[in-house]
Amino acid sequence: MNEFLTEYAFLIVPILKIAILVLLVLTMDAYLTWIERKVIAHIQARWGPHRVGPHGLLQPLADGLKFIFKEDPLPANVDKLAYFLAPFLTLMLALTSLAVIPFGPQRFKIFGYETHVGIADVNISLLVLFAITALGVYGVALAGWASNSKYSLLGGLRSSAQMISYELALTLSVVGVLLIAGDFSLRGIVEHQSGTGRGILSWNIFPQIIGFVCFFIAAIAETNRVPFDLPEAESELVAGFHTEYASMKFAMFFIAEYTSMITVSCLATILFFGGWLSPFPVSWTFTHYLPSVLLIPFGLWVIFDGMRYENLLGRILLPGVGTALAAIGAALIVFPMINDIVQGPFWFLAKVFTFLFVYIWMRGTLPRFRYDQLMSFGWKFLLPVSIANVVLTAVAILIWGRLS
Amino acid sequence: MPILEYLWIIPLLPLLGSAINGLLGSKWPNKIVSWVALGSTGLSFACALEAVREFHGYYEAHHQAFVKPFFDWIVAGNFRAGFDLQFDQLTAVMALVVTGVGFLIHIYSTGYMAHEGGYYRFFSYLNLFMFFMLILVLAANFALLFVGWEGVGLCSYLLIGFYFLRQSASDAGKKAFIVNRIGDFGFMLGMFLIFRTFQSLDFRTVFDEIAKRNMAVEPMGTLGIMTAICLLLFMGATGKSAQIPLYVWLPDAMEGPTPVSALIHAATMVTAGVYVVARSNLLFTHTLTAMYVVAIIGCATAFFAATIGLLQSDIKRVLAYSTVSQLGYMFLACGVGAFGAGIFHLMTHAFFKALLFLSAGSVIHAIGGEQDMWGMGGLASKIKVTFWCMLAGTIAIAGFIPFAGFFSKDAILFAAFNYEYSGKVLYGVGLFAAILTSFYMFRLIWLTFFTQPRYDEHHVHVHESPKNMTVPLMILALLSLVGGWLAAPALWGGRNYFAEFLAPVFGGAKVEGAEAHSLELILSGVAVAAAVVGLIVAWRMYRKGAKRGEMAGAYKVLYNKYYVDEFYQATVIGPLVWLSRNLFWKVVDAGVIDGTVNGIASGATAVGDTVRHTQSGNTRSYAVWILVGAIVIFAIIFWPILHPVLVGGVR
Amino acid sequence: MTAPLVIFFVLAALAVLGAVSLILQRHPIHSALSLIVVMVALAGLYLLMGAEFIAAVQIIVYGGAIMVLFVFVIMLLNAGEEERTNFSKLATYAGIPLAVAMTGFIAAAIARSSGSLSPAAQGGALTSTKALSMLLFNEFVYPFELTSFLILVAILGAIVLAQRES
Amino acid sequence: MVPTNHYLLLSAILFGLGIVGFVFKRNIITLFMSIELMLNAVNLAFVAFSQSLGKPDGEVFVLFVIVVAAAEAAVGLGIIILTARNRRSLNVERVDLLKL
Repeated sequence: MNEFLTEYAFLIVPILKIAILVLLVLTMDAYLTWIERKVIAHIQARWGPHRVGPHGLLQPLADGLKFIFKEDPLPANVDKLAYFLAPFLTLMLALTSLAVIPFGPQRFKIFGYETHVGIADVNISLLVLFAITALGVYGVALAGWASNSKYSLLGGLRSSAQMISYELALTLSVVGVLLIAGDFSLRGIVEHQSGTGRGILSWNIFPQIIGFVCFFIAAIAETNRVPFDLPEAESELVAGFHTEYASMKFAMFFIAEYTSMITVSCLATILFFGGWLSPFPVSWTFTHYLPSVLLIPFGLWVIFDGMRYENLLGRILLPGVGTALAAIGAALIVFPMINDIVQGPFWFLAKVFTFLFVYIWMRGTLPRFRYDQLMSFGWKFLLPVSIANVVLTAVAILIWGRLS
Repeated sequence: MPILEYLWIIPLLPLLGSAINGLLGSKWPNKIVSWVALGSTGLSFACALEAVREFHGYYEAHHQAFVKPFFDWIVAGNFRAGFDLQFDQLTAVMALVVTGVGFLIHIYSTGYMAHEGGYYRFFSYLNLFMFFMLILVLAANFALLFVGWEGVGLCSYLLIGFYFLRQSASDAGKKAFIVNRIGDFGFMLGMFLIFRTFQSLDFRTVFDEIAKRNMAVEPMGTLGIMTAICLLLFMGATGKSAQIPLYVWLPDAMEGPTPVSALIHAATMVTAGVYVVARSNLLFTHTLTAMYVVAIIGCATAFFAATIGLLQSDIKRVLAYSTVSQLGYMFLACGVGAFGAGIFHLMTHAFFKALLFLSAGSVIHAIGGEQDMWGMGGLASKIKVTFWCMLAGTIAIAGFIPFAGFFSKDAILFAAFNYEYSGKVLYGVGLFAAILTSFYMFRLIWLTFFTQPRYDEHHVHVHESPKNMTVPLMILALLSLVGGWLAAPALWGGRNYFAEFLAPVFGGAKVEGAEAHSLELILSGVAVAAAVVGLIVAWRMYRKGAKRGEMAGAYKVLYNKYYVDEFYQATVIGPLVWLSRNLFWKVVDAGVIDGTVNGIASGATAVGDTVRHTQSGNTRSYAVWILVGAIVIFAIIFWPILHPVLVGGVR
Repeated sequence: MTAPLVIFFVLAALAVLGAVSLILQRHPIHSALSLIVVMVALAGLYLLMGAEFIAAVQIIVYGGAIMVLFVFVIMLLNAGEEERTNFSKLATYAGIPLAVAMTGFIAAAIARSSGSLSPAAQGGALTSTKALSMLLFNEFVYPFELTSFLILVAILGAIVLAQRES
Repeated sequence: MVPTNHYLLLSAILFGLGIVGFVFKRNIITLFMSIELMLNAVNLAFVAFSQSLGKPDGEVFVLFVIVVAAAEAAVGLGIIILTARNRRSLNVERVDLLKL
């Protein structure tokens, strides 16, 4: 048994990792919807979902079930191939793009097969990422065209145009970072940001603030999120390119959208905010206890909160979860070795969730662009600015190299 | 500076004058134009004189002609025709005659042409003619000589047709040109033959070759290579120098302005043929046949033209025929081997014939354009200078002692008398021609200057010509008086300076024996007697200014120039025109050439009509065509690689 | 049968299949999709040869830009199934043989000529992106600038062509 | 290791298929796609050569080819749009007036 594992580790380990990652990401997507609804509800002074389970925590499950059991109507004389291909393509690409993202610094051995936190470690991972995002257009375009409906077609056209336009800005805004790091691999970029151990000061956000702004805006546009969600502008196009899609196919688009949100957040984190690096200087060891310091009180609060519910769920589940969290927090203090392992992913997730929150926040806040505004903004403002950023960075690096 | 080293200046000056006048003259007043023309010609005359002086020293040193190649003109294989200029005694004489007489005639023209249109054009042509004529005489090889040869032909065409608005003038120009072409054809063949024989066209090389191979003199009646060459060259000479049978163009050439007739058709161009014969005397002396032919043709022409000249009524035509006949004398001289005498006569003739023409021009100018002698008469008292000058010329040409004509003509007749092949006959005919010459010349004098006027004196106000016309006349009169004295002493046993001067050039030719003075004195006496006879006959017939005689018999034949033009018209021109129209135009041109062209055109149309279907505009077809092309190119490029593969595939 | 060889054959088969279906498909969209498959397969081959940058550019530019443009235009013009007209007799009859001949020629030339070539490397980034860029910006800088000019002209031309004259 | 000939032959095959497509497709856009296919085949050959020779020049050429292809696509598609607008057809066999 064991030698079998060791022999085929190169095959088994990646599969395992992929499985875990996909599972995690899907759950995250599901609960992201919950978080989104909650946050927006609170922004709009509502309660949001709170019937299904405590705080509506089981709402995502219910939605998932609904998606699965819903009827899947096929519109009249659609182009079947494209119609079916589109959602699969979209989801596939969205998930694939996660494959090249490193979540942590450590390298560790399983079955004698050395690996790291993250699926694949390609030395041109950034290029790969962009390549995949570039292909993402087809999903939308095909979906819009295939479903043989005016709304969908317009939505598809719009979104494909929008994606092409903002892809340029997205790519160019990153070039600055590339110039600084001199490396295509995300891992390399992150490690470059660790710098001289001065923590947050050596992150790319400071030299590349313009680049970051451009990147973030372009990223939002790429993911078709508010305020760039014209492809699915309900008021004009019902639901844009996925008007004609229902049940699981619609769910795929849905999941793909949230997955790409996560991907983009990860990318922003890695490129500009030092990935898994802690914002504090390396010399400060006590900050390592931050995770437990956060977890234990949270767990305790969850236990306490569960008391208020009369039903079984509230009595058993929440306290259980709470104790689990508190236990983990305690364990981290007890076993510093585990604590060290956790550090990277902790900071990474923290930053990612911050970005996701910002996403949702913006959706709750900003109105939608008009199409012409969108285009002129993308071509006449974003693109020139990012190009200027590239030039500036290049010149700065040149001068810096001369000085030192 | 030694002008010999820069010999090209002599011809270049007239060319410059021609270019300046031709390109810019149209805007200039006559004065500037004439100054440019005169300046260039006069300078070139001065240069010629200087060149002669220098050549004298040069000859003392080297005892050979001065030849200097300036640049290559044609070089092909072993053929080289360079822009090489030569200067020797013969050239000296010719150059002086051309530039000197030309200069005088230029001066004259400034007066004569003063009121004509196209003043600048006239002088441009005239200078151009000077240029080509100098090239002709200075050339050191046949090729370059031929350039001058054709050039003077061109200028003569241009100047004959100067009044191109007149049908007859342009016709005469064309006639001159075409007749000359016939001669030039022979001349070119001669050149080719020379090159084929001697692998060169340079005079010196050719003549040295003859000496080196010490070629035998081809006896009478045989047609060897030399004979062929010489006859062909002489054919060209007959064309240019208006000998039988190609003399017909010269009388018509009188359509041109009188100075042109004087310069081109009396003094210089028409003597080019004589010059060529004299220049290639080494060739001629190696073939008795050709010499004999030359002599006979010359003699015949001298007589024939003189007879025609008897009854012409147009003053210029009389002179034209006399020119032809005098040229005949020159050829007679060359034919009998007295090249020196021929050149001598050429020179003297240049003087007095130019004089006669200019005087005639002066007369015409005086009575307002009238050329018919039957419309003149009694002018002697009115235009004295012209009269005396013309009289001098007449006496000279008639051959009275001590005028130039006497000495030269006498030398010629004497040489003819001594010629071994039927020399006496030639002499007799020549002598008779001399009588005729004297006759028609005095007839001209009488009809023009004596007898009662036959023109309307109320309308025509006869007036003497201006100075710039009369002065050249006087100079020429003087020349035609003294011009002959160079050879005078030979008569009483002295030295013939002229012959001795030219001896180096005609070394091959025998210098006419100065032994039998008694005989020569007798002959000259006979010649003078002949002139007197002519004078008396003319005086008897025309002193009362007889009416225009009734046309009958021989008289009529003579008056109509033996109907030679009509004869040519019937035998040559008519058939030629008929052939051209019916065969070359209607069949060859319209049928074959146009047919071919149209056929090609229609063929192209047909092909295009079929091919255009490939231009269907269908992209797929285009794609296939591209593919075909690609395959072809591919196959060509990779043939070495593909060949084994394909063959292997086949095997 | 080493792993790279297997990968090569898989990708090659994919590419050929894509090309064939590009020809056989009647609808432009499907042709476009087939072409995209070809391009992705080629990108995989580039990766196999160790030309990572080219592979990425292949997908980003070809797959992400050019083909999107095609699909976009197809959607814009709402192109339907192509009608199988046969107005060009030439193409109908001579097309296949000629194409086969051409391919055969090229194949033959390769078979004969390229025995000297060493087998292509794979995996280990034989030409790093750095070397590529060095070459591009030193030796080929003028062609590079020319291409930028070409792009500019192309943009202008496209605008001029596509705008409705009003 | 994969022999270079494999790559070259593959590129030859793809090129030939491109030719066939170019000759046999009627839709202008598909024609363009066939051209792109040929270009890709050439690119493949380029990369194969540059790899087997160990020089990056070939890859530079590939970059240029891609740029040219992009420009060509831009202009070509513009023309196609115009043609479709004026001729109401994308069939090259119906667009044969050699003018718009």
